[in-house]
Amino acid sequence: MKEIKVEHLARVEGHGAITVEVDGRKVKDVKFEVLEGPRLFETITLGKTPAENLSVVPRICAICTLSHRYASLRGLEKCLDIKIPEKTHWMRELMLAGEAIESHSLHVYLLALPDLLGYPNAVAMVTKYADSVVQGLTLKKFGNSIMELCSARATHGENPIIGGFGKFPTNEKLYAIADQAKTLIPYAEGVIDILGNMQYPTFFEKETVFACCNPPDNQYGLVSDEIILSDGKKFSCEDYTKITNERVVPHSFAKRSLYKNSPFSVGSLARVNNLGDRLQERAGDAYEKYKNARWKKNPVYNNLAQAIELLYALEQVPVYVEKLVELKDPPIVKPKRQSGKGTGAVEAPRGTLYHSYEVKDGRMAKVDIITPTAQNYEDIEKYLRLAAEYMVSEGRKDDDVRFQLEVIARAYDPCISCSAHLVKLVRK
Amino acid sequence: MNPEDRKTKQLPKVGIYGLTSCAGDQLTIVNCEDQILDIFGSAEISSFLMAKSDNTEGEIDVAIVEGSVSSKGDLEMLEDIRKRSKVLIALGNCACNGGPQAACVAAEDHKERMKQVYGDVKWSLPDPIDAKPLSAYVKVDMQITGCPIDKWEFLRALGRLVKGDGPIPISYPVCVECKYNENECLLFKNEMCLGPITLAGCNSVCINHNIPCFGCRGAVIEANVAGEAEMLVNMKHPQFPDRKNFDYQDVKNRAMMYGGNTMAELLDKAKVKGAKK
Amino acid sequence: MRILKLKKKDLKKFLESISSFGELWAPVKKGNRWAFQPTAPDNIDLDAGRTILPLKKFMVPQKFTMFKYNKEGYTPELSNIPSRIVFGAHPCDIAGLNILDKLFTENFPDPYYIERRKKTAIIGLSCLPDEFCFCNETGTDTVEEGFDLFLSETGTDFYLVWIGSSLGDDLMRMAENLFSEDIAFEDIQKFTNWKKERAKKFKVNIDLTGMPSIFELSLNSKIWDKIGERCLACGSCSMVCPTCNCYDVKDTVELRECKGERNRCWDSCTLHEYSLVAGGHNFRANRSDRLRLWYTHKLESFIGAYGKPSCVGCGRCLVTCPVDINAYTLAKTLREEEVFFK
Amino acid sequence: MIDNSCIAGDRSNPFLPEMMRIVRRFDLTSDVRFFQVRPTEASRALTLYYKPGTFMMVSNPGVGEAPLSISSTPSRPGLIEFCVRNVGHVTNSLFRMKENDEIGIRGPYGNGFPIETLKGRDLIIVMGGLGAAPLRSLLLYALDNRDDFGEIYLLHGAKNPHEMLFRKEFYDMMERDDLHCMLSVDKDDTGKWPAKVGLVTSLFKEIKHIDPKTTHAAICGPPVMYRFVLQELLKLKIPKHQILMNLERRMKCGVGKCGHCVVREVYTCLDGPVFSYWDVLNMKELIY
Ligand SMILES: Cc1cc2nc3c(=O)[nH]c(=O)nc-3n(C[C@H](O)[C@H](O)[C@H](O)COP(=O)(O)OP(=O)(O)OC[C@H]3O[C@@H](n4cnc5c(N)ncnc54)[C@H](O)[C@@H]3O)c2cc1C
Ligand code: SF4
Ligand code: SF4
Ligand code: SF4
Repeated sequence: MKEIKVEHLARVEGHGAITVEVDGRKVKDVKFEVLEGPRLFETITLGKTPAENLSVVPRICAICTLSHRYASLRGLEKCLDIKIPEKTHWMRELMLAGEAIESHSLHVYLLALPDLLGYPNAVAMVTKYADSVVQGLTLKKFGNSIMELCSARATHGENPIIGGFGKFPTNEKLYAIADQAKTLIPYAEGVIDILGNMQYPTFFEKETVFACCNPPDNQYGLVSDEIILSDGKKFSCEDYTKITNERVVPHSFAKRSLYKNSPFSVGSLARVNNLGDRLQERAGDAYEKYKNARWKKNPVYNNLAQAIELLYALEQVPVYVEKLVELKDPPIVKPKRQSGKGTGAVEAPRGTLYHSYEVKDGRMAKVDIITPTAQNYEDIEKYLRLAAEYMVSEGRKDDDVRFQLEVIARAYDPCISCSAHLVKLVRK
Repeated sequence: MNPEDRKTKQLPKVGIYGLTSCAGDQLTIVNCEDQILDIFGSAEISSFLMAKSDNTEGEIDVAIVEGSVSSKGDLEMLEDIRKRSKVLIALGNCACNGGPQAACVAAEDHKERMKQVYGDVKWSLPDPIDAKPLSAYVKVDMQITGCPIDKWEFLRALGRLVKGDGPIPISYPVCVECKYNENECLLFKNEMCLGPITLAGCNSVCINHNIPCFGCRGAVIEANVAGEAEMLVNMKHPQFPDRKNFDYQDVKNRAMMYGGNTMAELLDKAKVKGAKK
Repeated sequence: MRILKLKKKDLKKFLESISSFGELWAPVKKGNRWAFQPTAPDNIDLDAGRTILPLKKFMVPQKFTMFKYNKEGYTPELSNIPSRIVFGAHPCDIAGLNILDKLFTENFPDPYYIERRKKTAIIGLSCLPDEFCFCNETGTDTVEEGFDLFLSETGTDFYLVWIGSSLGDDLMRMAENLFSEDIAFEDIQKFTNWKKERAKKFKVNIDLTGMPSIFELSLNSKIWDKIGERCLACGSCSMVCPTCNCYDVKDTVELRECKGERNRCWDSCTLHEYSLVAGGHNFRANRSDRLRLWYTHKLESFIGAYGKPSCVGCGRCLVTCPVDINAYTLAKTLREEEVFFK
Repeated sequence: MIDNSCIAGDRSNPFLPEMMRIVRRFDLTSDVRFFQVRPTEASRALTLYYKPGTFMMVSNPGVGEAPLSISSTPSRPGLIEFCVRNVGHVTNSLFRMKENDEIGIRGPYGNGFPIETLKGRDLIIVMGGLGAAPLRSLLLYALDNRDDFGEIYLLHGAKNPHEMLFRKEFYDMMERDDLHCMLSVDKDDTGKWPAKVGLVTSLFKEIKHIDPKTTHAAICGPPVMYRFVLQELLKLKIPKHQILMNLERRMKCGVGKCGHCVVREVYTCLDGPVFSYWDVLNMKELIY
């Protein structure tokens, strides 16, 4: 018996490892492990104020910081019975678009492209693919600048607060963002073409179930109180446990989810699969151009889905800005009550993120956070197993197996640190 | 400075590592879009798991380590890094102060919290341990704190490091930058601002946006935590009779959220009136 | 000094006609306070109270580059200092500038200060005290110099305008027709009446006579320990003080090349590292020692050297220190031998 | 006032350093290194002038600036000498520099020793540790103008032989008959120390040929040294205003602007670094 091990999964956030136990030409076991220490976020804020909770939970993950913040705000504002004004709403949409641009461009250009083109990292790509690297960096920087504008800094900004924003950006700055977004659209279209025309391996393909938020009014989008599954079922986000019911496995500090006892996927590919028909404008065109049945069974297409969403987000920025510049800066809305329950769901770049809370007398009484990577875990392991079994039976070299498994794991863009913080409902 | 010297000399070897954290500090490095090529050009980045795959783990000049020690695995990795590096730098709040995961240190037993979260599980992974900053286990030569770090502070420090000089540590509180930015003090607007005891370097970004400082950069040197707590909990300001006082527990919660172990100790020493033991 | 009349309704026109000199900066509301900001003549708040930061931010900015350097050596950064008109400077603030003038233009004149001072036109404006002002006690409720123009309220529909410098005269001449010289007897009366009314409005009673001996006598007083315990060493007091001028110097270096900047930024004697020297000895390790330096410098030393305190009575430390340590409470505590800080 | 050509740097911008070249450097002790520098244009070197006891601001571009006492004497123009102890960023970076490297220099600053007043007087120079740096300047100056001074005593103490700055130079001076050169070490762990073993204060009993009324003392050393040396000098009945001490404070500018060296209304950089014991007594915070 021998082990093929990817000890430190590189170019992902946090620490992950893949272990494949092989017996001759048979795969005995495949484990996707989270090596990072547990951070126990859900116990950190118990007994503290909602403001404290809001500040600390985005620290679960640096890349999805604003998704966490948004989900947390939605959860907390339900608890405290706060209805936010329109301008606040559009600012939050804008910040989420910024995060999508940042995260997707980082992943597509700097993490996935080197894999697909056969380079160890993006800097090494510079000699032959300088354009791509520069475009990736430009887009990423643009995403960051939106996040900075909305949340006060690129990572863990504190500007979005319960009931509003500490400070709204000036219209001048908003217009500048909108203008720049328009100029970057060709970049996104370019990378969609690269990814859309690429050949992807087929040997691990298998259908799966996809879940994502179901934005109202038949729109594409990243925020909703309703969850839609590829089997057509819909749930209120308050019933998230019906989809995610988590379990803990001994080899990982991350918790995992099963829907109807089988693994499912969330993320760009899930959204584009479930809601792609709703995409408009150029993102809609790109979707139509590359739409393909294998999207339902091959996770590596996630990168293409991300690129399409990148284009979608770029197109949304001027739309949000148009709305924002018309509206006056509203004051911060004060809580109507100090006790209550509520769950917020948003689509983080990697998939559906739930923050479920109970507040009692102005202090956090229950905190439950379900991250996308936790939901994807079982599916990642499933595809890793399929791929490993095939490659081992074919007698491929260890290095080959290792590389291909890494590519699959990375395609999911697992935010391993975030899954590690994932914790179950604490019932006292 | 001797230009010839630099040409003949090999670039310093730098390794960037992450223990348990949100990876925000490493991400901040990746976020230096305009400087990333300079970073890779000014030093030999021998290891940076988050940004590249061809990593080598030999002797290095400067190790930059993010994250707190939260498992035996973290500890082994840290000890190994320390052994092969000349200078070790703690990067970010987790590495310097333990980070949010250390916020409950004094509150509850770690095993108990693990159970609360995960239920009864026998772990096949390296044992999880209570989150601590790097300095609890190894010698740390310099700290660059923040949650996340400030990109400019990091670049300034790296600029000096690759030329062989130590970074100039910041030694003043957030209030100084808050006044540079000509903000109205939030303490007079009944906000619980930790600016006076928090290490500056963020350009008082929160207060610039009317948000009180949560102390995400940890305690400033010589932080008068007792004085701050006393002010927030008990002090009346004769010039501003409307200024409101806060509950001690809330002040403590906020101070410990990012101040972790360091703040816990300082608070224990401070004997604030109205503090329930 | 030449004194002219300017109709209040002509002020805006005047400011517009001098705009070619430089960008107009004036007090603008910021939350419940004010700050000097670039602004259009329309948006000026003529009743503005003290700004958060005093005029020193124009002459010694919070942070600025002194030199750029490369392999060849240092090049001073003096060329891109902007020309500005600062409107609405109160007398105490101008008095503060006069004190900084002494420091920065005597003995090794500081070219950075001088250049900025030259390029900043100061147009003063009289004001009414609020409950924290005590410039009457420090003798800075009126100023005779340090401004280019000074506009004084008269309680009627015009300002009296003092021309304080040749630059002031130039500015006035850019819209000469707005000014008139015929000042009638009743105008003078109205002006003096207004001044009397103003004098009655001061509320802070702070007695600064004999401060040097009081400080000398209380050098080892326990009061300092009490104050030290209370001070948060946040530095705010000296940042907002019009006459605090301490600074720190830091070099930066670029990643790949041998070039960078030497920068100067405000420092404060209340901060831990202020008197720390290499090797670890700290001449003022305790907050009480540092605060004693602060206040001896404000209320004693300058009196020793120049016959008046370097405190100009603007009241900024009164509204800024979160724990109520300020020139007023300090002077009172030391004088009355009572522990003001319980 | 000294004219522009005499100072390193620029009168119109007192903060502007002038680039100078390191001509020679060698170790005085394990952590103190000796540097000789001169302006990049060699001819300019002869125009520079300074007084013993003054200091210069030394810059390493990109690292920072630090005040350093001048160890050389104006009576031997051409080279400026410094002794640098490796304690922090700037000093550490100086230790990495080699001959022909360039550093920025401006100055001289400070009042220096009142050499005009000292003319015709007896001198007692007491140095310990790095205190040798500024006092060597005075000593060499006095020796070069030997006829201007009366008796000259040099008392130099160190912890042990290899921690004594300029030990060879001073050891050679013991041969001179126009100087009472007394060297002592607290402890001799080499076993080969040719001079005294004992505290520097033990040397005072050998001071004989002076008239306290016309004697000036100059002391510089670690803080602990001052108290005991002052006692000895007072025992010798030297008037307090004739006891001169070289003091140190944190400094960022050297020209009375940055504020760090202020004690009451006194700027250590402008009004010092040389103070009399009488000044010190009147200004309780000057030494601790
Ligand atoms: C008048 C005077 C003469 C001096 N002469 C000598 C000498 O001949 N040889 C020598 O080795 N040292 C001398 N020193 C001390 C020397 O200036 C400090 O050791 C040096 O500034 C340390 O700088 P650094 O950057 O290496 O240390 P860091 O600890 O990195 O200091 C940072 C900065 O703090 C300030 N600073 C720190 N320590 C001191 C200090 N002791 N005095 C003044 N500023 C300080 C400086 O601006 C310095 O750049 C003298 C100091 C003064 C005031
Ligand atoms: S708002 Fe906070 S950081 Fe700013 S001065 Fe007040 S206490 Fe300090
Ligand atoms: S103001 Fe405080 S909470 Fe905000 S970034 Fe700075 S240190 Fe962190
Ligand atoms: S403002 Fe008050 S608390 Fe802050 S440093 Fe000054 S005296 Fe101390």
